Amino acid sequence: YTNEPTGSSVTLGFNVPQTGPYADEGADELRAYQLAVEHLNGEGDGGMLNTFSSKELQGNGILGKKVEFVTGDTQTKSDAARASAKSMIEKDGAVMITGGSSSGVAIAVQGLCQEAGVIFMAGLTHSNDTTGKDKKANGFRHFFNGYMSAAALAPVLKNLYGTDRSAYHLTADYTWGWTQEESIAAATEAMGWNTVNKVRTPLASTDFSSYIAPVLNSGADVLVLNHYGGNMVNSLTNAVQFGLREKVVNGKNFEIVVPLYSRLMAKGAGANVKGIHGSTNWHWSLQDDASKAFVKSFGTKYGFPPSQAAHTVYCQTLLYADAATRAGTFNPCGIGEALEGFEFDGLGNGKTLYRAGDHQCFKDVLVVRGKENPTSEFDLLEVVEVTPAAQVTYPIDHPMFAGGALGSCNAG
Amino acid sequence: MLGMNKNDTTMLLLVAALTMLAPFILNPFPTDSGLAQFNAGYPDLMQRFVIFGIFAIGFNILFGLTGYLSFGHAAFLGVGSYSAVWMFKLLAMNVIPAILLSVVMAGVFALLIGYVSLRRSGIYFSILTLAFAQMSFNLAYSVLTPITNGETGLQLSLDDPRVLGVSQTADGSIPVTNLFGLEMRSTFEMVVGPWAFQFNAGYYLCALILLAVFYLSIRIFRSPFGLMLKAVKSNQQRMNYTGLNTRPYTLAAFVISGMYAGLAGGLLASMDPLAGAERMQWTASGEVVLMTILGGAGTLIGPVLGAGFIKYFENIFSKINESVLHSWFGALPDGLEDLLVTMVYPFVGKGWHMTLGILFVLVVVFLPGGLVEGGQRVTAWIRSKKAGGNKPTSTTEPAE
Amino acid sequence: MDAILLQILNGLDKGSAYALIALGLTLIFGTLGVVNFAHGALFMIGAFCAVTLQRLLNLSFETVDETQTDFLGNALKVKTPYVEAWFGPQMGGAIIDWAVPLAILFAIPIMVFVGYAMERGLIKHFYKRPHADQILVTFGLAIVLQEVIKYFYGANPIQTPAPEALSGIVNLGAIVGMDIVYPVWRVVYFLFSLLVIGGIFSFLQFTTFGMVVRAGMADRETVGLLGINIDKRFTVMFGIAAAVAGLAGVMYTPINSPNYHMGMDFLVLSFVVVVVGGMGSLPGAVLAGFLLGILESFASMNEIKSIIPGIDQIIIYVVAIIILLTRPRGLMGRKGVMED
Amino acid sequence: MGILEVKGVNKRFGGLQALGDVNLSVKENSVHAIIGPNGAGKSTLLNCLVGKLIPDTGSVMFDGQSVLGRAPYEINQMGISRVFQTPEIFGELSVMENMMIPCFAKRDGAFEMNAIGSVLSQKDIIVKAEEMLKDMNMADKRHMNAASLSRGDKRRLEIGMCLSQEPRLLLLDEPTAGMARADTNNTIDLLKQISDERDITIAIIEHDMHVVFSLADRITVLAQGTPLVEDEPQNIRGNPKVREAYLGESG
Amino acid sequence: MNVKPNFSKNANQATTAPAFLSVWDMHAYYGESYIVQGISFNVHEGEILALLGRNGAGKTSTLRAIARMDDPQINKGEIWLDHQPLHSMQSYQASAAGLALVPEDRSIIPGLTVEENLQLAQIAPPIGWSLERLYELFPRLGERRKQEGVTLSGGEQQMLAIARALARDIKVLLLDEPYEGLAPVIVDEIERTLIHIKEQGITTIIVEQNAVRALELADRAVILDTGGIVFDGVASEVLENEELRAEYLAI
Ligand SMILES: Nc1ncnc2c1ncn2[C@@H]1O[C@H](COP(=O)(O)OP(=O)(O)OP(=O)(O)O)[C@@H](O)[C@H]1O
Ligand SMILES: Nc1ncnc2c1ncn2[C@@H]1O[C@H](COP(=O)(O)OP(=O)(O)OP(=O)(O)O)[C@@H](O)[C@H]1O
Ligand SMILES: [Mg+2]
Ligand SMILES: [Mg+2]
Repeated sequence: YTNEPTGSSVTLGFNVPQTGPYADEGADELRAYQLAVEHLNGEGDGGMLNTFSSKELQGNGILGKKVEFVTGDTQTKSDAARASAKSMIEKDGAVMITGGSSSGVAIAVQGLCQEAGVIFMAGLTHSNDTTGKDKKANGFRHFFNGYMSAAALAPVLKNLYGTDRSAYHLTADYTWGWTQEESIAAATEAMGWNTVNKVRTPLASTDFSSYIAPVLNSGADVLVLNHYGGNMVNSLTNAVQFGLREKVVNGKNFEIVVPLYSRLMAKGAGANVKGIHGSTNWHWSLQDDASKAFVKSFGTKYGFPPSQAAHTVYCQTLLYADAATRAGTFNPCGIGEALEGFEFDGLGNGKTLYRAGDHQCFKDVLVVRGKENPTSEFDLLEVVEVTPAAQVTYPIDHPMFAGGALGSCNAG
Repeated sequence: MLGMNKNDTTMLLLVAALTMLAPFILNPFPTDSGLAQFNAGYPDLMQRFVIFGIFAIGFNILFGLTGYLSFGHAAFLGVGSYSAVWMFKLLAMNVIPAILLSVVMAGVFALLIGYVSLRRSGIYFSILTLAFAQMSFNLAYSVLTPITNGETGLQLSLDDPRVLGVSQTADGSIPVTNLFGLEMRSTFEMVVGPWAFQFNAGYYLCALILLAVFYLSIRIFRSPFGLMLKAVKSNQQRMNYTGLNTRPYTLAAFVISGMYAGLAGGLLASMDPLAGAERMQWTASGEVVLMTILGGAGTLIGPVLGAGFIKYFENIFSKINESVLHSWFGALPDGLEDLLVTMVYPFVGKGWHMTLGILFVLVVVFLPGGLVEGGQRVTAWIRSKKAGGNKPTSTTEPAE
Repeated sequence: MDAILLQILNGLDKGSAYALIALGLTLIFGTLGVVNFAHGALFMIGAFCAVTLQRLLNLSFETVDETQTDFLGNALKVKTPYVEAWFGPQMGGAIIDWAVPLAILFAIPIMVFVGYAMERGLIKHFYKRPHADQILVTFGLAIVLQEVIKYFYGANPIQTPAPEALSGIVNLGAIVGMDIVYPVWRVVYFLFSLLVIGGIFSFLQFTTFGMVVRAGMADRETVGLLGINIDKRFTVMFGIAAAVAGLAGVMYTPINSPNYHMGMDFLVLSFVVVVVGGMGSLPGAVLAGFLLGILESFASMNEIKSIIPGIDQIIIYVVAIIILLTRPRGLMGRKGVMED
Repeated sequence: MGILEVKGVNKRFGGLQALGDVNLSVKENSVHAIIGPNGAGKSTLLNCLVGKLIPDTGSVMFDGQSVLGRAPYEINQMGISRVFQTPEIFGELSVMENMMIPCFAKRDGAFEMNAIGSVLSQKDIIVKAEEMLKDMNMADKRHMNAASLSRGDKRRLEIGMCLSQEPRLLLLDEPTAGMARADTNNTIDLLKQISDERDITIAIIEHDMHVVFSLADRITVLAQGTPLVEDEPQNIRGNPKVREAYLGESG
Repeated sequence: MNVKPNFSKNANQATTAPAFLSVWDMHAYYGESYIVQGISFNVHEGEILALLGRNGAGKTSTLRAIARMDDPQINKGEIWLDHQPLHSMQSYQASAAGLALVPEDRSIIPGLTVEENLQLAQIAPPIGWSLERLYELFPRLGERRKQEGVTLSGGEQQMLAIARALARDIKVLLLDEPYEGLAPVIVDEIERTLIHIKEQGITTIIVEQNAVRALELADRAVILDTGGIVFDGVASEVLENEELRAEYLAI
């Protein structure tokens, strides 16, 4: 199979954005990767290795081989990301590629890994397509997705804002935005909300004022921002500037929802996030043993708490190592088999299942809210609800995930 | 030879030697040494070197000869890539039809855009081409998603309705691009002691095409047509009053260089069947401008050098991370090691842009003619060394 | 009706940002003839002047609060800004709150210096070089500046709010009996840009400075023959342009959180605005800024998007193409400037 | 009926009537000089002939065909070639290349996509260009960049470029201005020779009376945009109106 | 033939007055090409010096070097104007020291009106003739004051270039082919002006192809050939010396 490790070490490829708008998220991912490698090689305090339900990993590398890694820059462009991944495979002999901070890149690299015959452990990717129409046998996603965000958020929104609401969507005009918009609209409509309008905003927008202004007179009383990263920071800031939060429409307080939250971005939006709900994959304030262990080793090493992206990629590295150990090989097909249907706990999200049919993880999803009185610069979000995995699980043939096929594993 | 003068023939032979031996030349360091990081002799990067070389050569035919600075050439690269991928999806995995279609489609686009844009000159022309390319990019990213698959980029899938060939192979994978059965990704690896050299089919296809189009560009530069293009750059007014119609000349140059871009796009997709919208973004157009100027606009070989330079930094420097640095300086005392690492780190890995930016500035300040001038200075210096260095430095011959 | 008025207002406001950014660019690009790809970087540096001032004002000392814990479970270190300690929480808080407007004062000398250093150190060698070389050197410079900012401030956007007093909304329609609410800060931005634009206009209109610089760009040699030290004036012009770019950046921070690549985001757009306005024409650049701003706002209206899907993605470019094809030198361009 | 017939041409620049009802007829194979005070409209008239300017009213016929509304390159292809008042040459190209370009235009027409053949293989063009350079006394400067020629040389080069096209009508705007006396005389000889030997009609604008009176068969005096007189050279010299308005005491 | 005069820094021909403008062993280059090859000459206050020579002899280059233009660069040599070292100045400083050049291509600044072109000359001190006075000398310019300078006719541009030099308070006027393109009446007019200027004590160097005319006006003459001086003496001497005239001036 491709890049079978022959020496005393095994090389993993960490492919994250190091330049461009997501560079900070990428940097945080890299930190987590380094931590994971340390832990796998038996250095440091072991982190979540100690809480992980599978006890195969001994701190002696993977299958006795020392873990080494190479890093690359995706630039958040599918082309550059593929070039970087290819160089890891062709030049450095990486057996696994992982990382990324956007769905477009994840899907592009996943396709590449499928063709090249290595495993892809996706980083931060939230589009339904990654494990929907673009799923691949060699690719695995630990992160949640648009549908799951919607499923987790809907009941909370219902409790908070009632069933008689009119929602206005602003959506980043590319695949991820669309799948999230579709998911949220479907979930909120199912509980009785009415969708007033869905407006697509150009990716390159920096000033959303001309999209926000019409919201004022649209009759909507909830604004859903299907934006991520810099787009989210700006659209939220603009929405607050226009006084949407103080508005009363149809006798109800106007509300804003940001379905996908990230703490790093929440920081960019500053005080504007206060009281605004959204969902997230993981948050450092979780109090289970696994999360605490992870925050401790990360925080001690770097001086600040990890982001959800860091958590995800740390888990992905451990899961890969564990699967290889259980399978007794680095062969992607063996590892794929070991991951498919694998159930585990102790990685910070409660009991989790790597579903065999689409390689999507199913686990608890957090609904969070921007904190009113943060005590520190990291303390921006508070968890309001941990939605159990069962509630966000969908059938494998759900129409939002239709099309495409997993195919069969490729070992190169 | 081949209707070229001696200098041009030497240059072509040099380029031929360099491309054919690239797997050796680009892999000078033993695989397990610390410096292996600087090896660039793996298929993907070698392919990129020659493909972007082709792109830049084509760009130079327009810019270097006529002086028309297009800021939207990436659009043609993108069109080429999309055409090729669609060809793989619908027709066959053979690269020949894909490449042909990409050249033709890029040519058609270039004809349309060029016809309109060439009504203006100077900066107005640049902005027109930029506007067209940005429009293509924005649409490809959003509204045209059914054709372009938006952000993710157009990829092959398991259910492509391929007319000649199968949708998926027996083992359930997507078939790979090939040239009459020769798989583009097939690589022969030669291990010599601590060195490993990779010979990749796709790379050699690209390299041969590069040689062909490089030869073509030499011919164009030396042809009456090329002379007319230089004249356009020098004085359009005189051209017109000499009875020459400048529009067809500039348009022909525009279309030719658009087709070069399309060819590059088609080759990119043939090596790795993905066509991303970012290929059309202004930054991509800007990149080829930078490549050409950096190497030396208007020179034959410059653009290829510029392309190699930028791609090298993008792919090699971005991969140097902190632990690599520690392994390099590991032998030094701890304090010194840390100091060196902290000093170097901002310029590699996530800081590779910084190094590139600094080098841009240095090159244009000290080598006004681009890298080619650097090369000339070095050869001149070597020659003067050889000659004993006792020649007077200033030429004192009168002008007449 | 209200919706249309609101979009016009919005367009004016967007346009004022475009006009202000283009104004600085056209001083260098349209007037000095230097294709300045580092202009976006100057805008970005201006914005980061505001961020820096905010950080400086927020410089804090730490006290340990045993009653609370941080994320690792240790006692929480509470930070108190020095200004609050010195001037009392009331006054100190107010100073911090006014960081962005205060940054204007802070930014002007810095930007003038940056412009000066850039021109003396690098650009002055490039007036006579081909535009292509100018592109390469200024692009390289832009990357370096951007990376330096990234190194110190990271890649994420940084929130820099407007002062409390200026961050609410105001009902502009109240006078005419309509309900048109608009953020106060955006109104401030609009007025500010008018002020700067007016100031630059009158400086160049009512002094010979503008004429000399224009002449110097067309023919440096001859201007030198007439006893004028044109280099000095070019430097001054560069300093002014950098200051204008920087001010545009400072004032923009509350509208959108600054990040290190905001300059690149605006770069293409500002070139389009300047060229559509016409090379060498200040009024042209301003007019084009407002025009594109308003059209962009209209294009983002749902009524229009539903007729032509995706129009808001490309409106700027469509308008640019139409204008450049119907008017050979943009809206008000001068003949012979960068036409070859 | 002359080869060039200008009838009732008017041209205004804003408030200025640069050309007012100009009628002019140039006989085939003659040398026709246009003289007149500065700003009389001589260059403007020439611009109207080659398509650089379009007259407000009036007609310009060359060999029975109207030139109005045609692009400059079309007019040139009809057989009108022009030397400018300030030399227009290809500054970045060598003198030899400068000379070859009009030869190509003559041989191949307005556009020829000859992108593969080498310039050096175009023997006929090279021979022709070289001959012309010799005629112009510039053969030793063939490798120089045209931009670094002295001004007199630039002018000679431009004249050579126009001649190499073998035009039927050659328009010269102060061709000998700034030329050394020796070269002026050479140029006069050359122009005489071609107008005699080949079928070239010449219209010349010149302030150097030596040149005008050595060459011209007929002279038109233009003043304030209108023809003052048109006559044989000897009559012009004696015309008191012309002396006063133009020649001055030294004329 | 090389009639280089025996020349030393302080040696002067016939006249006894100290040199006002003095060029000493000046060598100038355009990049690599060596054009002005070590020339020395003196001009006295209030004198008119004619600088003559064939096309490409280096006349323009000499004037440009004295005016401290960017090209050609002086590698070696000194230039002194009224005890000020011009060789260590930039062109704007030389201009402030009282030097003015009327360039051969006139260098009218595009985009500026006639009046602005003149105003530009009066921004930096020292300021010379007032605009009114200049318009009096060249009424044509007064009529065209709002017109863009470069759209003037060739002769009008020449007037503007001369007027622009006079708009500054000058000690030395360098004229590069000032009569070129001017109607004979205007040439007479300018000649009178030059004499008038001379009466006011202004020193002039004039480069002119119409050698006879220049020599009649000038006190002294310098003849250049391929970048070196071949004659330096009294102007009338040249007119009398058949050999010189034939060899270098072809008259
Ligand atoms: N584009 C223009 N706009 C305004 N006026 C113009 C323009 N072009 C020429 N003129 C004016 O028209 C008149 C005629 O100009 P023209 O160049 O034809 O003169 P000319 O006879 O060639 O003079 P000269 O002998 O000095 O070259 C001049 O007064 C000139 O100022
Ligand atoms: N920019 C330049 N670069 C290189 N060589 C130049 C340049 N300008 C002029 N020369 C050369 O310098 C020499 C002298 O030129 P210059 O213009 O001084 O002559 P001139 O005496 O003024 O001639 P003319 O009477 O034709 O104006 C010529 O051989 C010319 O080719
Ligand atoms: Mg004229
Ligand atoms: Mg000269």
